[in-house]
Amino acid sequence: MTAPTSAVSHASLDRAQVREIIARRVARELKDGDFVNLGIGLPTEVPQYLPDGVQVVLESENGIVYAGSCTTEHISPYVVDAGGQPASCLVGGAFIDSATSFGLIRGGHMDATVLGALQVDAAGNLASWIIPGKLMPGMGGAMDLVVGAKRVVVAMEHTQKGSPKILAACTLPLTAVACVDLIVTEMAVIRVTPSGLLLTEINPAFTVDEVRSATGAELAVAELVVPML
Amino acid sequence: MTAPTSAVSHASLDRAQVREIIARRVARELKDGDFVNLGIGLPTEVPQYLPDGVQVVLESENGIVYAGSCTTEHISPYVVDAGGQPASCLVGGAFIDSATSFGLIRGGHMDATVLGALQVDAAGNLASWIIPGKLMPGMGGAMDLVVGAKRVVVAMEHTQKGSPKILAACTLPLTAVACVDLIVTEMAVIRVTPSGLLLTEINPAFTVDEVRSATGAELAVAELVVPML
Amino acid sequence: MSTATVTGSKVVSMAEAVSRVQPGMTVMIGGFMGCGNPHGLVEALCVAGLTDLTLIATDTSRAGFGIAKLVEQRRLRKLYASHVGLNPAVAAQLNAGELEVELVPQGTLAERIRAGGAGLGGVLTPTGLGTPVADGKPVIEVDGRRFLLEKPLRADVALIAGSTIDRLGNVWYRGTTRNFNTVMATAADLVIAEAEHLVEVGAIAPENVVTPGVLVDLIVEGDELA
Amino acid sequence: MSTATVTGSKVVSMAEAVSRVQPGMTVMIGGFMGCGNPHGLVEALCVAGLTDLTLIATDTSRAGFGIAKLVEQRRLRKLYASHVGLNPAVAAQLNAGELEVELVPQGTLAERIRAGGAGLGGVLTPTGLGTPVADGKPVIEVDGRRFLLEKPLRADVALIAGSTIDRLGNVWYRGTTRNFNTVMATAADLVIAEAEHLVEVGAIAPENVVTPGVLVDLIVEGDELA
Repeated sequence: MTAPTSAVSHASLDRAQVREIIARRVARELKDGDFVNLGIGLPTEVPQYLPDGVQVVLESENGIVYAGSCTTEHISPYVVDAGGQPASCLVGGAFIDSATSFGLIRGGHMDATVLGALQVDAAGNLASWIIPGKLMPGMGGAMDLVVGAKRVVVAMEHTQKGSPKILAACTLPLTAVACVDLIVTEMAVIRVTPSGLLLTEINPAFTVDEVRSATGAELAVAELVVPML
Repeated sequence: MTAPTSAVSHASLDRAQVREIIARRVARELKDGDFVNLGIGLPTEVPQYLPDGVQVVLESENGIVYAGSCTTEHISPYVVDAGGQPASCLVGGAFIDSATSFGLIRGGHMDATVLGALQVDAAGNLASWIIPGKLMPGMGGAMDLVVGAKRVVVAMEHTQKGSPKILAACTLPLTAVACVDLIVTEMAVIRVTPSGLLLTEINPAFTVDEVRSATGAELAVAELVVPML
Repeated sequence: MSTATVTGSKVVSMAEAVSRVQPGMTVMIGGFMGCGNPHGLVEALCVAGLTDLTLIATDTSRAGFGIAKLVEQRRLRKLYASHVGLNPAVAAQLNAGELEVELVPQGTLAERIRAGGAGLGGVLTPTGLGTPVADGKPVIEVDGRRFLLEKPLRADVALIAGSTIDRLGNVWYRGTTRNFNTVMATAADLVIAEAEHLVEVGAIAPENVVTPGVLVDLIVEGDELA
Repeated sequence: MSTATVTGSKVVSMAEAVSRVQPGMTVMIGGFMGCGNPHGLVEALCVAGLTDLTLIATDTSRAGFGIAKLVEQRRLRKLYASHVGLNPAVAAQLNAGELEVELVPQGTLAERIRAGGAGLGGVLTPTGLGTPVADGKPVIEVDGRRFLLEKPLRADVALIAGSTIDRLGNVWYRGTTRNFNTVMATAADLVIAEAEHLVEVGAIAPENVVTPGVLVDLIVEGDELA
């Protein structure tokens, strides 16, 4: 295992650093040509960290194939992203309707989806859409995305106010069963395997024990744990 | 009942006359604005007999809304009708794909479909696509059309080489169950009612008894039978 | 319930169009977070003061804007939507027992409406299995895989928006405005389309028509967006 | 099985494209009675001499022409189609026990392929109830109405045709050429599109793209039709 390149402690990571660590690592999961849907928030920061020579086709589930960002001077009332924010369609893209869009999503045409989570558990179950009595935004397109995409990557902070979000079993209502392939946090990269969670990469700022104590599920450790940065 | 205007006998009707009688009468079933699919053959002759002020929107199930005919100088390799023959799309029409087309058909958007038949029976069952061991063209779009259209009109010669095509029960494999609303032949107009077949109009060249003897099913006679011509 | 003919005109005033919506009806409204919503028709519906409506829409917009007002003005008895997070009135009325809400995954919502418009008996989807969405719904096994049976959705009236609409009702959509408008145009007894640009017949090439005019019963003229 | 990248090229020779089809594979071919068929790919498939194929196509063309030759040259083990009446070789081989034929209503065929491409578990349709099409298939009751459960169809390879295709695979279809090409482009592991006109990226407005380029893996250049 490579020595830590910087000796940041968890407490010293500010929010922006946490987001960058996660987005930068997720970017390495994507291959040139991948057709990808990125959830609202942190996942939208992934494309800026794509390696040279890697270009992905972004989908916005409300109807853009090859979605792009939007500069102030190009704001149009006709093009929004899945968050309802101004967006664009890159040259070579297409506008599609919602039935067609979710046909692509549900039909296994999406190479990957990256999204946030409230909880993920050892079986790869995902909870991301409701906290009964508190928060009821609705599931939007998330349930279709995690069922349909070939690869589901959860990109989230490892804990929520110190409480583990990775659990032995989700306690919140599920978004889908056994759908998560990979969990990327600011502390570690964890694969969901048939026998449970496997730590394969770690942020050199943390020890395995620190990751374990921030995780609410059994965490097997790969023979070779490499730095995630 | 109005007296016969001409005293033609069945034998004296040539094929063209038979087709014109049927197509002319079917045309009166269509209302201005109706969205209609016409089967191959005789039904395609219906539009030329539409009354003044009545214009219908023709569908061709391979992908034309507001289909038109085709003159020699407009033959294009890009536009065919459901028989694979050169066709056109009128100004104000649209080209659609097969899933969309049959969505319109199955979804009850078609006001009427007019098609030929091998057999129709007293329950409104239709047989039109196969004679086992002899003829296996396939059902094409017929099964969807007769299930989906709001009104199914069978336009056919009353008999096939002297044998009744209107039967107590179809003997050939069905196209659909209880789907036919109206039967128009060169002899008569017959409605399919919950209690069986009802003769409502007659070609003045024939007597009710002649129609009955050319029909292989019980045929009730309306209180007022009017001439179909 | 189509009132249109080939020779007659489908173009009516906003007031006449909205007069076709009655209390207690089920109404679909196209659009996604304000984009592709029939803004003029929604506003006219608010003004009309109808109550007891069932609304089918993918979202309820953001507070104070567009569709959100139908919730805020308590016009709804029941709501089908995939996302209601930006309109706090939904949760408030739900918790107070004043509004029935069925949250539907966005892809399932699109497909249920499409099934309603295409004469299909339902949708067999893996989406929602093992979640609260599956509660009370049949699970059908096909070749060893399990699918939820989701029922078709239809409405009495669909209100859709189009960027360019010709006088026969053919619709072309700019940008992401098509979203749910296309499926909703197939799944209601009466379809009212709001045209940003109303054009003469023939202005849209038949290859580029997205919603065929036969699906549109009435057309109203809306405001230009840009 | 997509081989495409954003930065690489999808355009290949006819021979290279057809070399991706192997004996025993299931192949979908778009088009309707010669219109919108990928004529060059079909011809190349005939020349390649593959056997034991399963073909999914709405018709088998007319004797001696296009797809008909795949039947006449005995390349097929099984055929799914809605209409085979103009190709006598189908009935002959069926009666001789040399070809398995499943006749599928045209609307059901389109919807089964769409389901295969959209991740749906099947199609619930009233079409075919009470006919030989229903033999051996489950009937599902939804709200008191009965529907046939028809299974999704997918293929190893789909051969489609487009009038204008850009180098990313976005397709625009002229006239009635789209027919089954659109659904087939969604329902195969490998999608090969034959372009009548191959154009640069950007030539088709994103609003007028019918088949998005992400669905197309390989592109070949075909002949102009007119």
